[in-house]
Amino acid sequence: MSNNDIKKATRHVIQNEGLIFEKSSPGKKGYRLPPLDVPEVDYKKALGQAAREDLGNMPEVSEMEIIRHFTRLSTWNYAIDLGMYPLGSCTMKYNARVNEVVARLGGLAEAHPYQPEKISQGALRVMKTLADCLLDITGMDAITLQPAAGAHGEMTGILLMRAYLQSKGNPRKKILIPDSAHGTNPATAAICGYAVENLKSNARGMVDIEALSAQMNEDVAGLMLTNPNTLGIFEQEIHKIADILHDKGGLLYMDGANMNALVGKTRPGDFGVDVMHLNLHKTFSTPHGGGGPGSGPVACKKVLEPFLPKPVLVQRPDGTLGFDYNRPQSVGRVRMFYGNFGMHVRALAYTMANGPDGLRQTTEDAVLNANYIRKKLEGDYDLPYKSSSMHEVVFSDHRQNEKGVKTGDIAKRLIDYGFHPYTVSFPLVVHGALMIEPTESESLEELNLFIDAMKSIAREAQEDPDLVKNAPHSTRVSRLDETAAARKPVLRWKPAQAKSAGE
Amino acid sequence: MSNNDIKKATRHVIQNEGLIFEKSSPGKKGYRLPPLDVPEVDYKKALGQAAREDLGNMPEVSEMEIIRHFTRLSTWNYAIDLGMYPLGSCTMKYNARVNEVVARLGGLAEAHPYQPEKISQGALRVMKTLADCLLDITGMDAITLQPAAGAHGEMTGILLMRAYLQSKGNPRKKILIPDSAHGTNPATAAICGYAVENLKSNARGMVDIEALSAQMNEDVAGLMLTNPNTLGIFEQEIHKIADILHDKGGLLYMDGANMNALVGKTRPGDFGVDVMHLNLHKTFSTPHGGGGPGSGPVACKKVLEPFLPKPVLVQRPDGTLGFDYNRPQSVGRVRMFYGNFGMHVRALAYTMANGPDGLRQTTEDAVLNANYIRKKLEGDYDLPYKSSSMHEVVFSDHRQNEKGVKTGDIAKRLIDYGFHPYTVSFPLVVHGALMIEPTESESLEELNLFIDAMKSIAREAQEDPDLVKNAPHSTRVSRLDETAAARKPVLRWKPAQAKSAGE
Amino acid sequence: MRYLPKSPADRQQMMREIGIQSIDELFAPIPAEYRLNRDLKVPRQMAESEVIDYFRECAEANAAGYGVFLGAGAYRHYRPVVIDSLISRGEFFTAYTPYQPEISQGTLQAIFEFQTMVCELTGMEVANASMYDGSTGAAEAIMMAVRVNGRKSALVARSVHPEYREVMSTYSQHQGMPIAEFGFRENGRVDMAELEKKISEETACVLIQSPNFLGVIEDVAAIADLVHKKGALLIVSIAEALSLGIVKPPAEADIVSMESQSFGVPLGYGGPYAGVMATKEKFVRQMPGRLVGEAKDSNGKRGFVLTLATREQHIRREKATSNICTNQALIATMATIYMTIYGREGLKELAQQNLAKAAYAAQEFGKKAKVLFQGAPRFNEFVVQTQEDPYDINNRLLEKKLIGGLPLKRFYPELGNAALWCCTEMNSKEQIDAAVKAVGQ
Amino acid sequence: MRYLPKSPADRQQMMREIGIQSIDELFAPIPAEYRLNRDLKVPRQMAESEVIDYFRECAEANAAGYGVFLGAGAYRHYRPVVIDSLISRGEFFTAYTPYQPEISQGTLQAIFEFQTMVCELTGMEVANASMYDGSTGAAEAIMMAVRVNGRKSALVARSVHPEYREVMSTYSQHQGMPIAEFGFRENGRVDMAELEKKISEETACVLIQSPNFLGVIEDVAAIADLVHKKGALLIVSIAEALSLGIVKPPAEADIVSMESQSFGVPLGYGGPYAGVMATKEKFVRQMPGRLVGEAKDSNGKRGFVLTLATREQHIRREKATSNICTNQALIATMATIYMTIYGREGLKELAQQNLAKAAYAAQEFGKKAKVLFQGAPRFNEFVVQTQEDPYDINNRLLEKKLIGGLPLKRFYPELGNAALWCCTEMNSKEQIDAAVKAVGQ
Ligand SMILES: Cc1ncc(COP(=O)(O)O)c(C=O)c1O
Ligand SMILES: Cc1ncc(COP(=O)(O)O)c(C=O)c1O
Repeated sequence: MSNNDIKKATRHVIQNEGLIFEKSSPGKKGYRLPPLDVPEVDYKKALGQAAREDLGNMPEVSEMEIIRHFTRLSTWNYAIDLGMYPLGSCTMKYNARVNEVVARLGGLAEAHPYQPEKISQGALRVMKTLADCLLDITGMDAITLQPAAGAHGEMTGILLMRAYLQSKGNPRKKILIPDSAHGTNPATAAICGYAVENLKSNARGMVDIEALSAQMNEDVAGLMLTNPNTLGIFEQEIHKIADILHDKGGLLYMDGANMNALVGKTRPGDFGVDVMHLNLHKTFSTPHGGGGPGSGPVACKKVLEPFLPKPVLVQRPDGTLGFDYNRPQSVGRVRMFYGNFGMHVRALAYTMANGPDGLRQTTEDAVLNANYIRKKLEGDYDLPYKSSSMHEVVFSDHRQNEKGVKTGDIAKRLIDYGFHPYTVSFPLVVHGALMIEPTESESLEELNLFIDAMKSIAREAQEDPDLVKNAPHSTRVSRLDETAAARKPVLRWKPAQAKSAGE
Repeated sequence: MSNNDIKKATRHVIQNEGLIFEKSSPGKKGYRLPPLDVPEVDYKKALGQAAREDLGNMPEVSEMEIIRHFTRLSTWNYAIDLGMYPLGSCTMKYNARVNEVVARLGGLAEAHPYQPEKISQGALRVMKTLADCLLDITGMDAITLQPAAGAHGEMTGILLMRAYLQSKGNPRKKILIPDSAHGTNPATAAICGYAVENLKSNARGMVDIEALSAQMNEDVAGLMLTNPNTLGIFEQEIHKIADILHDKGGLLYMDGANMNALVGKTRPGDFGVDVMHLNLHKTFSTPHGGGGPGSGPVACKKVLEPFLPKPVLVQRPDGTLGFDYNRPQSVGRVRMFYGNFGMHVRALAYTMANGPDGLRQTTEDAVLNANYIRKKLEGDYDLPYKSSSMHEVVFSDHRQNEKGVKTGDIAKRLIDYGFHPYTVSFPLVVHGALMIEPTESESLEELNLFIDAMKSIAREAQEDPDLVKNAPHSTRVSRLDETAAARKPVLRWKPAQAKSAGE
Repeated sequence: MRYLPKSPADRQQMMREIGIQSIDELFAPIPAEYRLNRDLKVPRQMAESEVIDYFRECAEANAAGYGVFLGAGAYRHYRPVVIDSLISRGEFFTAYTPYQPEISQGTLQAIFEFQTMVCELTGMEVANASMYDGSTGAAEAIMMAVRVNGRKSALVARSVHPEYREVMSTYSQHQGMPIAEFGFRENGRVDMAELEKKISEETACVLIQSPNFLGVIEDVAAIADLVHKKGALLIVSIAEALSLGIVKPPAEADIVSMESQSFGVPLGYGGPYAGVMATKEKFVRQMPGRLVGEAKDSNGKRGFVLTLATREQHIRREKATSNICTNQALIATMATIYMTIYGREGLKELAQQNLAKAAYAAQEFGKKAKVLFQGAPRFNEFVVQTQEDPYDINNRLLEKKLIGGLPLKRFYPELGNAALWCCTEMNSKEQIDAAVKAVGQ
Repeated sequence: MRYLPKSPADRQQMMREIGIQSIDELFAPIPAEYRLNRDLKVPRQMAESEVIDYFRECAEANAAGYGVFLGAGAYRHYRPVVIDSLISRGEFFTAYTPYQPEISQGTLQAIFEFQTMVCELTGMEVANASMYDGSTGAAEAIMMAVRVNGRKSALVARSVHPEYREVMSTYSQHQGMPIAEFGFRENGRVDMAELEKKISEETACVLIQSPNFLGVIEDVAAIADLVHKKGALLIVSIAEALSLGIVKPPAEADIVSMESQSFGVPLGYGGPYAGVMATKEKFVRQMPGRLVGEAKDSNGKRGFVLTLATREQHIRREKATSNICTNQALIATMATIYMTIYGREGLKELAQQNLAKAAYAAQEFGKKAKVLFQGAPRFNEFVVQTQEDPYDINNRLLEKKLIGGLPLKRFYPELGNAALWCCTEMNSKEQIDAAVKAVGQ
């Protein structure tokens, strides 16, 4: 890239690497077992019919090749450790190293889920302490740490609502979901046996109170609301919303994906939310790991507590901690064992490293960063909703469209500038959305580099639109043809492919 | 790089990063201390005159920035983990991860060198076990693990020779050193108070026996020999050499840098060597770490044992291990404490993971790889010495010189092909040397990619010499002007420089 | 706060440029009455060393250094150290879902390799990028089967992990998918007669586990015949993935739902683990979860992308195949590295060691107590029935630093004083002998 | 062997192409009588898990979880976890010496930052890329001083670490550099009178340590005056680098030789550590060891290279400034990360905590025993003289899981029952009180 506007990145020589199967050859070994200290058993005799012939194309490679293979692969990835990751709605913040260290402590990492409770008090204390922290942070009365991710938490939360309404005699039929909602919300409602009714937002990008009152009735179980919503806007009439639902016997579910805008500043439990989930892999900094694992604890008000998934963590009369399996009204289990415990450890470590002051400062910096970006870029990109932004800001590609440049193109061009793109074309209420969430983890230097990049891309979109449309130009692979890939999906390697090796 | 011959590497976008001082601003913190549990002390009162005003330009940055800073820097490095590192004489082999894990076990990593021996038996057992292994591998009688690197081991070894000769009445004046020797050899002799006399090698690249007999006399303390020598050639007349020295009361010192060619196949102690050092950071796979740390144990014959540096590790009558400080004839200490213990741990882990069979196979593969490269490239590059190669092969740039292409140019061009260069212009006996040591850690696939690259560079040297002379073309910085840098050396950042930031 | 890269001056400057005097102006949208005007009740800000001390204490309050005979869906296997050193590279663990393939090829290729290895091991044609775990994966498999053949009800073997069964009913309860169960025989295998009786034209699918929760390997082929005759789909759930090193893959199944924890994933008190779903090519568009596929870039160079997204919630919303979004990618990467390390020969050799340890232990226990479900093949788990209450036995074992088998009363009261024991390569003969001795007392 | 990336078939093919039947043909150059025809006597090839078990046993046979009051050249400070996670990146720890700057900028820039920080802390103008450790660095400093001013003999304070002094004499003995020593006074500082008596026109340099081995901070300025009057160079050796957080830098010195172990380097039973040498710009060409300097590439872009190599052995051979080649680069990188984490404010705050801990401890010990060398400032070490033999006291402390101070008999018999105690941020008040109690018994 000769482009002098690109300050943050340069091209550099990087290793190619084939598929691991293309490096395999019989007799190479990456393992060695200790000698067997019990009599050998002929597995073919022991298993008879059930015995396996061989392991087909499983690889045979040495440890050295394994280290190189995955190290080389890793160098093709972008990561928070390399730079800003402004994915709106994803809260890509710093993943502290100490969290990884404590999560790997033998006594925690090697604990078996069925080991007796009396020798599991340490693990249980971690869960209890985290639960208590999350309850004060959300302002709720009860919580479960069992859900494995946000969507899983949504399902758990909606099941709580359903069980509660059922206990009142009627589970009802519908869930209201704003048009700006994340796809997991409607998908979750469906799994829980509810019809989804769309709720449109008003000109300010918030829930349309009139529409809500009109649509709310005894058939509606409740509303799934994200607050701040996916436009980064705080639902100012939140309590009115809650009242409208409650008046008709419905419940307010809050998708807590955007809690990074609220922690320490306000509590959903105080503004009328009945049940919500948290994404520990967003707000509480547990690493995304290229797509997971996550953790989606669900917190709720007292009335919903009896329905929590079992087992429920309880303090016994003697002060020890344990699990209560005797929960007659429980919605049942949503996952085996107790959830993604390793993520609970990390989230608690994050909370302790911050403390009350750190958590508040974190929220303030996250909102400060988003508003700084908004201020600096509102001259260059169209801002469809003018309501004030919390932790993220959503622009549209309206102006760039004149030259046929779309949000997806701008995103790809950001790659050449050394950044990971923002979230593309979500929320759906904004046509051609650029959804930008910097989080608190970005320095002023990095923010300014991002702003410069966005401004210079805006210029390029006018002066040389094709440069933007054909981006990225700096990566080891150029734009990949996703449509062709979906037409004839190749989802696994087969020996035949072997020729395409080495590249 | 459009160059289609380049199979192993591609260019990819990579992050820029300034100096850490350029990211510093007052009030940013990357640390937090626990509350002090004893009374505060006003250090200015306590230290008076000796109290410090401030810490000048020491950086102030957050943990997030520190992770990014050093992660970004790391992506500018080549490493064994990324690919072949064919540096002749450096034995860049795989650094097993388990070695890093065991070296960090609390009981070893946190042991204080002065903690009582009775609570240090574990560390002492590691040193003893390693010492025993190295003694059998070298065929020697006694050993010290104190030296911190190869050159340090050389000094220790020559001091042993000197002390021994002194005890016989005359330390003598000179050390013979072949013209092919590494620079540390003569530099070491000088530190030990010896004059260096050059010994030229014969047409076969070995010690010239006639010359040796002629130069050997009662003024000569001994010979520092590298075997296999730096041409990768085994000194076949090694025992004649030893006899010539011994007949005149001299001693044979062996630089063990090339032991990777011998382990498990032959033992210096058996072929007449009196004292030698090992480079654990070469033969025994302790990581080079960008230039160190290393470890250079010195093994010797019985006659030299009394002179070993103190303290000496001994087994006490009660079977416990400990240090003997009462060594009247010792040359003294060469380092505080007991040497680079952390490297001892890694070297022992390497030895245990290999065992006798693994160590032999390792040596065989190392020699096999070097000979495979020699065979494949002798048609393309000039081979100044035809004697058979052990673990490394040395070519010259003779043929490429016609077009003005030098070994240094070929080396730089290898970078574009995704490889780290071989060792350039060493040994000095070969004009324009290309010194190539693959080690055992390279797969056939990687070796073939290297051979292809070297062949294609040989072609380029004929067809497009400037392409080679101006290499590398694929790196984030192009060739750096080392001459200018040495003329007006800038060895530290100063605030004034701050403008050059951000790039 | 040491994680925050801002100086007070930075914040001042930014506020100035935004045009505000105080940070609270940015929180004005929050109605005053809901603003929190006190510190959160969480522990005070701690130094890194204090955080570590706290968790060390917790770790020490937990069992450590015990010999463990627990399996039952979570298996203790040796974890080669390269796994953690590789997944600890920031480029893997601090990356997001690979929605931008040009700068995510590392994660994408690793997952493509994961999908391939899962197919090789399970005998299926396609596998997805992971589910939350084996239990939720089993539930999703039933939902998938219902989508595939339009029928509604499901039959689940009682020899399937009890907690998996709980999760399945939680998922299915409100989707109009009644789940019925069928039992097992003397030898621990499913009761074919009962299955035959219960299966009908309404049955969308039959779900079994093999090796099942009682440690017994099912006759998958025979079950498949029966199930397919009735036009239903067979789902095979696998909790101990390592069994596939020597146990014939359930190639006759239509869907395989597997927990891959055994492949280098820490026990971690129950999570995070990674489920995976594999099936036949023809069913792929009904599959839940992410899929990585091969693609070409504009120069025809091979690369990988997330594909068939039209199945997923962010496109299909309420009509999606599942609501899953974030999955267990890093755990799948761990498993990929583990499968690569052991590979074609190692998984077999390791599985053989597990078999041998369990066989030896079962034989020794047999001398002191009753080993149930003889006569059908087993892998590394078996059920021991004792005179004494297994909880009492286990308390005795704890004093010997041994954690005994899982008492089954809670799940199978009819088995009386029975416990499920597991032996892996981590259980030394010494431990096994000590455990047998204690049981015999 | 699991590290070797070759299959038997690979080896066969390679031998074929080379034109040999058996691998032994390649070892033909080794005379038959010297070939080893047996297995080496080393432990049998072990599984990774066995290797780890072996070293775990060794680690457990060592002290662990003790409260440590030892300093004396190796200091126990908290090591932030980011240090190991960063230097564990293969790009740092599996890279070689950065002789090829275009693909080594990471290491080079880190070392350039190290050199800069060392200058900032020590008050010198230039620093090198590292020496083996503080003791060999001190020896090299004397050799450097001799090169600088052509004089031959050296004076070393007896209050310098005894093992440093041993190393200096080992190095100097055959280079015709006689080293004489001079003593210390009541208050532990060097005896200026004796120094004045001993220093002469032959004296190339005077070497002192501050804080010295007895824990006392020297009056560097006064000593420098005296030394410089005689035309000699002053070398200041620093064993406890953290002291520079609050102690005035020895800017009056000509050469500073420092052990940087305190900066995030594990105690590791004595190594690896990293020495560093800093001096005035005008002496740089007499400096031993590697130096990183700024450079420009062909496009004028900033980069870094190894520079002034003409001082070094690979160019100058026997005329080199030193024989050092491999140094302690990775340890220097650790120290760089440590200095970056604590930085301008943290090093000061941390040093203050050390001062406070030691001051409290000294005061408490003072109530039960005699604290020597009062009246001169101290950092985190002090000498306690007791009635009882300190070895007996330490044995008693061991039972309390405390490791007491270093008995000084071996080094300074004249001090009788004296021991050198060290308190850092790692020593809790609780530990200190317990130790004092035991001493008092
Ligand atoms: C607003 C919102 N809701 C729900 C989710 C789903 O959370 P998860 O991916 O953890 O299932 C996300 C995550 O992308 C989100 O941004
Ligand atoms: C042949 C030879 N001798 C001696 C040395 C010096 O060893 P070290 O760098 O460990 O001091 C080397 C290392 O480069 C070498 O190659």
